[in-house]
Amino acid sequence: MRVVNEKDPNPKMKDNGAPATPAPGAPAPEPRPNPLAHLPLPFQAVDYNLKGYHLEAAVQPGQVAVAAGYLDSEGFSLDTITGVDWLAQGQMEVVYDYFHPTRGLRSVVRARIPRENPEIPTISQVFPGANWHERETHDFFGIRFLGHPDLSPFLLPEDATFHPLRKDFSA
Amino acid sequence: MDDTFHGDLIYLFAFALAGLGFALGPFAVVYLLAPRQTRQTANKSLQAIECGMDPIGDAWIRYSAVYYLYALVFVAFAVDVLYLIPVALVYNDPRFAIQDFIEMALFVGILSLVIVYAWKKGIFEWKRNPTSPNS
Amino acid sequence: MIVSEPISRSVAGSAPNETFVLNLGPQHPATHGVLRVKMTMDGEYVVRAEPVCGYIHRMQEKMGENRTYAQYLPNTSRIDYLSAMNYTHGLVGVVERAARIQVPPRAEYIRVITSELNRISSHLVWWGAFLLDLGGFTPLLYAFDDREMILDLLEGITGARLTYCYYRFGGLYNDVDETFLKGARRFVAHMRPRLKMYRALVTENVILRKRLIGIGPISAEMCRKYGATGPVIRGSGVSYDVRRAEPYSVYPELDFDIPAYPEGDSMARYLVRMDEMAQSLRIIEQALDKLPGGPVMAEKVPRVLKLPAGDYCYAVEAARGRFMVRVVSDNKEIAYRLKLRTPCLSNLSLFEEASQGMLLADALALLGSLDLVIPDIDR
Amino acid sequence: MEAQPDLSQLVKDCSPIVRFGLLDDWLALARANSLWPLTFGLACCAIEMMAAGASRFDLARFGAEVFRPSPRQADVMIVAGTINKKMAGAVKTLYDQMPEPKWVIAMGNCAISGGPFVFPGQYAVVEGVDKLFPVDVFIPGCPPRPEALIEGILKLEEKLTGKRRWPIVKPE
Repeated sequence: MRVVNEKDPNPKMKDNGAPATPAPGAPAPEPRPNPLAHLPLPFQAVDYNLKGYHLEAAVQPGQVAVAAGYLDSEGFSLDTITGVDWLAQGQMEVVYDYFHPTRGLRSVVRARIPRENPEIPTISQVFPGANWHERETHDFFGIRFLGHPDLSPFLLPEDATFHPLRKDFSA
Repeated sequence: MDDTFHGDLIYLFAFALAGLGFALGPFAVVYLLAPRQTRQTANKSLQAIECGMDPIGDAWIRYSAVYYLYALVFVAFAVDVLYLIPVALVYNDPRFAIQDFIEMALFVGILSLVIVYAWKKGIFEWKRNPTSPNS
Repeated sequence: MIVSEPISRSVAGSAPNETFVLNLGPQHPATHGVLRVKMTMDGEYVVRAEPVCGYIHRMQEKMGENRTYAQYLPNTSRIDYLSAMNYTHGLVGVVERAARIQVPPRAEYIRVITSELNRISSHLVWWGAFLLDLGGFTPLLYAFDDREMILDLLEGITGARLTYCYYRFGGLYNDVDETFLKGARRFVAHMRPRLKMYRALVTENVILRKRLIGIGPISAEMCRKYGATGPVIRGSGVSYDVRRAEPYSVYPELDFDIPAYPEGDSMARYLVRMDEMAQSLRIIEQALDKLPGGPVMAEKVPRVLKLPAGDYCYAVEAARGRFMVRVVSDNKEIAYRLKLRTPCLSNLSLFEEASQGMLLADALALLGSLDLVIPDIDR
Repeated sequence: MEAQPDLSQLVKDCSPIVRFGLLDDWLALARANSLWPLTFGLACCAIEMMAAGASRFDLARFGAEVFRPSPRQADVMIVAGTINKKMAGAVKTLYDQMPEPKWVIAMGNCAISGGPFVFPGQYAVVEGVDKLFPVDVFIPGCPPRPEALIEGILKLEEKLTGKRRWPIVKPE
């Protein structure tokens, strides 16, 4: 199934707090060969010395599991899943970090979901290690991972219903 | 015959009393000297120790028979040692040293057949019951 | 001899044994902290071991969002308090990378020396505690005896025994003195024969080899699927080490190799850590020889650091594996989001799959060989 | 924060029926010299507790090196680390399951008052273990040095026997 590389519907937030992916027009550093060019994912090379990872792809929330499948077949390992609550834009961002145990590559897949009912498909069937990361992100942000085997609180008490890392959380 | 009989009777009675004293004595001392109750915050004082958590499920279930046989091997050797102690007192006649040694070796030999039986039965390897969930 | 098929079938008849749930609970000597594992057992065999975490969750990431980067420095040494230097190096690294601060070479070398000393002291605590799990009490006393030498060295320059807050953005809190340098050389000279003695005392002990060889096999594929790093992945044959994969600080200028064992069992992870201690001694020695002069603090580092908008990562090879700090900043002096990728969470996540069908005692040997620090999991 | 536990029912008198003056002193002396701590290491302070039990600082000199995993065999609960709300139930259970006479040492700032993890809007840390049950000795520090833990145990012995048998080291 080919991931259509159409433009990310929500406008690229360049002004405040947006992930400053180097816009194609900007004086991008010398074009490095994109080692994952053969993957049908919109990977862009990133300045490692500034950002700490080599490749970055902003994908649709629906294609997160597909991206994970491609990276799994490529030999990547899941580093971590980070939730970010962009309260100002009414969006939540889920950032998937991958590292490659043998080739030392670092790639990032990020997806943005609306803040009202934050839902995103799970990747725990591709990477079992993602099970706990997703439970933790659900704990802290309330992002529901569709198809996750057991979304019960991971770090918070069993009966916890609050999501502490949301920007509008008050104890 | 009379007085030695009475003497033995008193001796026996005193010995039984001492035994009883040793058995019930600590209970009395503890009841009098120990603090009456423990301070509690969640009155879980009498709960089974489960690393701070509430035990899950009931302990009265059917678990593997190997535990029972493991305990049996221990009991066999406990009895073995129990008999060896009086034997050492009785068999101390130097004239029959070899014969006593052979008898004891025979006794211990028969009892150590338990190990052979247990080994063959796979008790020491904690063999699982083949019909258990995912053996 | 009619004694052939196992007793359990002939005695137990047809009905299967019921499983019972055992709480390897928060307060347990083998969990080195407050990890709870719900073990569903069939007799002595583990049917399913489900770790339950969160009993020491201390809101490290929430605190990252309400204090400035400098105020957050002490927190980093309380996430994994056994390799506090490496964790502080993570946060300091991400801020220096984002704010493009140039760290003077002397500071970089001292950071490497102190990080490697901290790695050895962490491996010593693991070694003592792991053998405590397997029933040997004496090695703990040897390990803590040697570790006290390291703590004295680090206390001399940082003032703390465990939770150092020694690195600053752009350099160090203060320079090392002569006693530290002489003490470090004396420690390296002292530790090498000790490692040989540990090998004779413990590694070649037949009981330990029987308890560890072939126990808890973890394949490289399982490590990759769960994101395990550090001695766990190096014990499964993949020599992935952040110091080589994503070189940072002055590690490229130092010559050391990454021990890796292909077997993937608890013994392989044990040997990886023992060899790593020897490698760390080599690194310390080289770093002491190459230690340049000059300042230990970059010149004009702004007191209040505002990182340009965007997200930045910095990965560090801590004693237990890959520790990564991901900062999302929005031009303010307080991080918008601070994510801590900790190795123990991923290393523990494969325990459920790796420990199925094992004996309980072997499952504990596997748990000990993963070398977990629980606040590292719960953050 | 859940409702304050009413500590009143906690402090009722558990003293035994029969009390001999001299015997009680001897009992107190015996108990003071064989305080068996419960292995209850939670976080960073646990490592310093292990260091105190190990070869250099050696709690064995004061009879306290026998770390008992089971609460039934422990006299003193050294709370070494942060108590968070998910763990509070387990801590109370362990405290209940310890037989009387029992004492509690709160080791480290986290056990005394939540330590560095207290900030407005914190949702997970119990701010001090004395909110759960009475504490006998507080040892400040983050983490406190092993010498401080030893001083804490000596302070507890002083509380038991009423007099201090070890010299007090004055920081010069």
